[in-house]
Amino acid sequence: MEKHILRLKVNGDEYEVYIHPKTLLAEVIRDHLGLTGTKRGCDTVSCGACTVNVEGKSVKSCSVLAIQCEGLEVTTVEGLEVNGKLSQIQRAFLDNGSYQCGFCTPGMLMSSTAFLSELEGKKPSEEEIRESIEGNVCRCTGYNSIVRAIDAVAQGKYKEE
Amino acid sequence: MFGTGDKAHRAWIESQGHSYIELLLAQTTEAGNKSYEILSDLIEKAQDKL
Amino acid sequence: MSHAKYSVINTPVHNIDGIAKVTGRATYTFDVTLPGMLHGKILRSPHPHAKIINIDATRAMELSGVKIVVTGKDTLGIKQGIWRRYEELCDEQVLPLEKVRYIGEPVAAVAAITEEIAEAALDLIDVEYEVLPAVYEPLEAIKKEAPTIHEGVERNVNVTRHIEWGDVDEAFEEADYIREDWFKCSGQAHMCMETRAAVSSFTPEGKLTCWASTQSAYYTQGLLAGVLGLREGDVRVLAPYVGGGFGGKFELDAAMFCSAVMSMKLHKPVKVIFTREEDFIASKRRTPMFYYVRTGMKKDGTFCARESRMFSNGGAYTGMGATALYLSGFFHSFPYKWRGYRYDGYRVYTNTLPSTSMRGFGAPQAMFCSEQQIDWMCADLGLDPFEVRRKNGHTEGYEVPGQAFIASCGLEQCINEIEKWVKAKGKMPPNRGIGISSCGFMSGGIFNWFDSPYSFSSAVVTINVDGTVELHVGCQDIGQGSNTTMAIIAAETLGVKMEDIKVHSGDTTHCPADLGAWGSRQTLMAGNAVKMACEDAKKQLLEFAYAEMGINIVYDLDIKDRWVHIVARPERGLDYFELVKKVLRAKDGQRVVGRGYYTPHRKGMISPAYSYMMQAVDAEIDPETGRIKIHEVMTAHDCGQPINPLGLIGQLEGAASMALGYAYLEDMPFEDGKLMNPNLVDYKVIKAPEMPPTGIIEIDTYEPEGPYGAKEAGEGLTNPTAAALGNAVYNALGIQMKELPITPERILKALREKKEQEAQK
Amino acid sequence: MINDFHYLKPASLKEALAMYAQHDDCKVICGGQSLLIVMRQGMLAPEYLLDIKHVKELSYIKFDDKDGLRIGATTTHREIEKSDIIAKKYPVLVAMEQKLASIQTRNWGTIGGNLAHADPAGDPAPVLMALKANIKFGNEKGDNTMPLDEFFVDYFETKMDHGDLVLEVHVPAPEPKFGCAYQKFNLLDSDMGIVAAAAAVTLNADGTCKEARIVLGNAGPTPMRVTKAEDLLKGKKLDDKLFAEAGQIASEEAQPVADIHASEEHRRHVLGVLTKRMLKKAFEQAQKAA
Repeated sequence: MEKHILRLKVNGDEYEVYIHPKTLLAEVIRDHLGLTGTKRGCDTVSCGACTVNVEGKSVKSCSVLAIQCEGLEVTTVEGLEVNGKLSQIQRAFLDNGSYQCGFCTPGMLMSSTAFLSELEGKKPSEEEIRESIEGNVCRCTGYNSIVRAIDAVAQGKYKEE
Repeated sequence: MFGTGDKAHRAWIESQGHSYIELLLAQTTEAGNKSYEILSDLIEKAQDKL
Repeated sequence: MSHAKYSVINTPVHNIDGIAKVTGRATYTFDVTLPGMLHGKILRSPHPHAKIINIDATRAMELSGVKIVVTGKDTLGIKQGIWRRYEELCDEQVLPLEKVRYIGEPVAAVAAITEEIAEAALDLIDVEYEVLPAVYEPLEAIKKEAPTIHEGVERNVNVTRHIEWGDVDEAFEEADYIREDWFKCSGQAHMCMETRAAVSSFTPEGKLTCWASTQSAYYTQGLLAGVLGLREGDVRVLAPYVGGGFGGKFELDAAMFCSAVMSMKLHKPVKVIFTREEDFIASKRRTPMFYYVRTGMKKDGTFCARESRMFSNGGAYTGMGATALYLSGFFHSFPYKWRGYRYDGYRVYTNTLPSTSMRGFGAPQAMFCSEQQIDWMCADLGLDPFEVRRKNGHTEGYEVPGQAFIASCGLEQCINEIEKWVKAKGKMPPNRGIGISSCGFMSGGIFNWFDSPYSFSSAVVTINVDGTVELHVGCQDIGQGSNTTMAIIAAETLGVKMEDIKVHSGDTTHCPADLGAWGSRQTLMAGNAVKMACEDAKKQLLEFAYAEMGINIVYDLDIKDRWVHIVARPERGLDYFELVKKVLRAKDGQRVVGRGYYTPHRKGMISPAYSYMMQAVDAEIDPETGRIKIHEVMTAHDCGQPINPLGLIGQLEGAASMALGYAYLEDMPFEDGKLMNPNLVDYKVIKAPEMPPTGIIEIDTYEPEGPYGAKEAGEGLTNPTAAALGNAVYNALGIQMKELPITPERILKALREKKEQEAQK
Repeated sequence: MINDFHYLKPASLKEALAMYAQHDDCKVICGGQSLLIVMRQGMLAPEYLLDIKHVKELSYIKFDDKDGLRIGATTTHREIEKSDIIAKKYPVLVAMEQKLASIQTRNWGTIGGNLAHADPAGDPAPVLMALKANIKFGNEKGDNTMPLDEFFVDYFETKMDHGDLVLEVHVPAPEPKFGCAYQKFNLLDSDMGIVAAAAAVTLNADGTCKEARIVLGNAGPTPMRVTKAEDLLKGKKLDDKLFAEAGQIASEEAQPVADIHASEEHRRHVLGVLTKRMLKKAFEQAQKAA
């Protein structure tokens, strides 16, 4: 079966990889590009550890064929930090202790980031915040510290002056 | 005391004409503390012999 | 003893590995890639019980890219187990030679140049089995006619444990009311986000390096050395970041063993990662338990006696199950004073996934039975459940006869606080109720079934010329934040700041041996070792400071916030960094090194210290569908002196989510030995929308045995929840839930039975 | 592991239909949120995979007061959920979408893919059927529109033949005095329904029931109407007693299959409860409606 050249932009950088069409986006990110921040925790599109943002929208990269992302812009957890400066949600996770083992954290951060950007300044309800990370399993924290972190950012507590 | 690793006790109880495993299971399948009473009788008898 | 003013302890700090974790830098075994690394896969048994007649790997070896296929015959065939001290409890060959005892048990492993080829090769390994009759339930497995699972083990009884104190029968005679109930507690999957994973690299000089997702690098080192015929010192285990453990990751697993065996044969690195399905069907589980509980009480609510019998489904092998059997029976008496107590626990082999330790270590099951029965008895006698618990609860200075001494205990305050909280909520609307449950837990076990010749915990602290501190600990951070806790204790003890401390852990070559992360032991045991090491180093600094400052020897010196000073005259002193430079010069250039260790002595049979708590669960049930909604969970908690407040809240909330899952969502149903939900679609873990708000009320106590008065926080919090939910359902609908999990269907069934009974009256 | 396949990426609908017709052992992927799981389990291993994710012609949401709502097949769940016009005219669709799996799935998964997959536990079908939706599918020779009621044949099987693509879902303009509600019974908020029920009620000026529609999810091989219960309500003045009766009929008519999550008995029981509740909810909406 023929391989294809895939061009996509990850965290602002242009990449070109040569892949079988069956290759999953998660496999390109982890195995071809070596960006291992993105994790994988299941084979059933259930756990959300592999969540990345495609064109700013969160997707589970284990349920997306990489080749479907031809020419699209992908952001992974490695792309949240800009010149060594952590993003608002990353800092909120630190202050709220929103991680323990840390394995679900990259996916949680990507879901939160997409959700917060879609809010466009609107203040979400707690229920909306909880639903925004519904697709992500965390076995350590019980989610509440993550909800607090998202809320803190949504409330503008991490805005730069 | 019953428990794994008690090979010596096990052998001794068998030598007294009782089934170790039967006593063991009786202790949890029947009410009361029967197996331990049987056991303590055996031990007392043995001590009397000394 | 009074509380000192602390400058670091109990102040909110970022976890020291926080940045690594929120930026994706943290590298887990799952992420490890080595040059020339091969990928391993494991062939697993489709049968619950079968003789292995023959394994033919010819076709698999012919597949291009396949490097090796190994079976039991390629190993030393050593029967291993973590109860190393007891030969008959070492009953598991990770790659069995004669027969398989559960569906999913490894029979062969393959390594290939890609994961895909390795997986394809599995289908090309031909295994000939002779299928044997199988048994799945402990009460079936003890019958005469049941098949023998382990040769020479009569009636499949694996381990038994008898706990008894006082004159039980006499104490029962004093009871005005005796109640008996049977309970059935289900299993539960640890469901760590990082599945079992290992990368092994064996090199011709005879040294093995193994990256492992483990709760104890030292146990993994010892167990691997044992089964591979290597010296412990020739095995290096690395566990920089571990994606969760919860009690399921300190035994030897097939990822570690198979990757190591294949690497030793090939002299190449081999990586084995369990799929989520493998993790479900073949990585052990919380022990399912059948409990018979008989309790005697006086009219006024005074507890007289309890007699309990427990059968646990041990599955195919021992693992940590032997410990869970003991602890379940011990904590089943908690947190109350019994004149007479008798427990007979039986662990029975079956042809199912082995059961083992999981967060709570047998106590959540024990409390589900105990705390519900107590509420029912209170209702039967018209007594106040808070009052009854206060009346019979442990108190400071109490000795559990022949078992344990309680040096610190905040149980009564916990009960009072939760009582206030519940009363403040007032009357509940229909179909909604609040249930309570109290319990206690250990701060590390005084067991050495592993037969370790080392101290239970050790630490080495080294101070560099610039005043920065290298802290080497053997305790394992699996996400619970022990590295941060150790850094806090070190910073507090040395009188420096968090940013001065660098913690090194998860490396058996560079860190001292430590039993690792289980039984809630690290804060107390490793914490004591770290405190001792830092006091040792600090003493060396202060000795020099005395000379340097030329002060009267009656003065006390101390260091706080990098300021070395006279305690009585804080303004008189010198800069910590200056002092360190001078001390190094005085020591002929040697760095200041402090050593610390901890092994409990004269602390009874179980644990050096016990935490206490009471929890209330506010739940609403849809009486037409049986669906449960949890509104709130409130916990009053005595963990001694909190060290890391942010970590403590995280532990509480995490325990609540896991324990609520156990109470009403998570189950592991087997049919003919086959797990029916080995995936995250059918296995239900709580997600954010189901998670209720959780509150915590810290009860201030001081544990003399703990570092700065600290004790367990986190594992014990898993214990009360299932019982509290059961009691909430009882208070809401008047039905008694004797089986876990509390599902909608079981609730509707109980409601129907209740209607029928009322109709008969 | 997913088996290898040839990847077909048409630039237009026309090209897509042509490619599909040319290749026998060919499956269609759009969001692939269901397909890839099945392929990973090895239950499907097509030689060709036709990717219509980026066929823009099929991605649209159009509304007109007379004609009603038209949703293109490759429109994502998230786009439906976020559509203001749908929120205004068919709030039940938005409510349904908000509970469909997770945001990640809704961001990539599409309405056409969901309906073509024909999982009886799928959320959109019961709601759309209650809303009298039609589905348009076609091949290079031409297309075919039918009520969604008739579209599903069996578990994971529809009226579509090889070469057919789902093109559009059409929902008639909302009638006056109309209400529609949907609920699924599950253990976790984001799960598929163990069972589910949608109900729609249209009232006459005199407040009697002009028409009722009851559709059950995961209660048999396909999403199923309960016409017997619908007829019971027609023309009557609705009340709780009737809703309960209708629920009873629904639980009898259903053909649910037991699994580890619920027995057949429990499923029937809950279907009755949901039907009763959704009818009441739809009725109350209809009363309030213009």
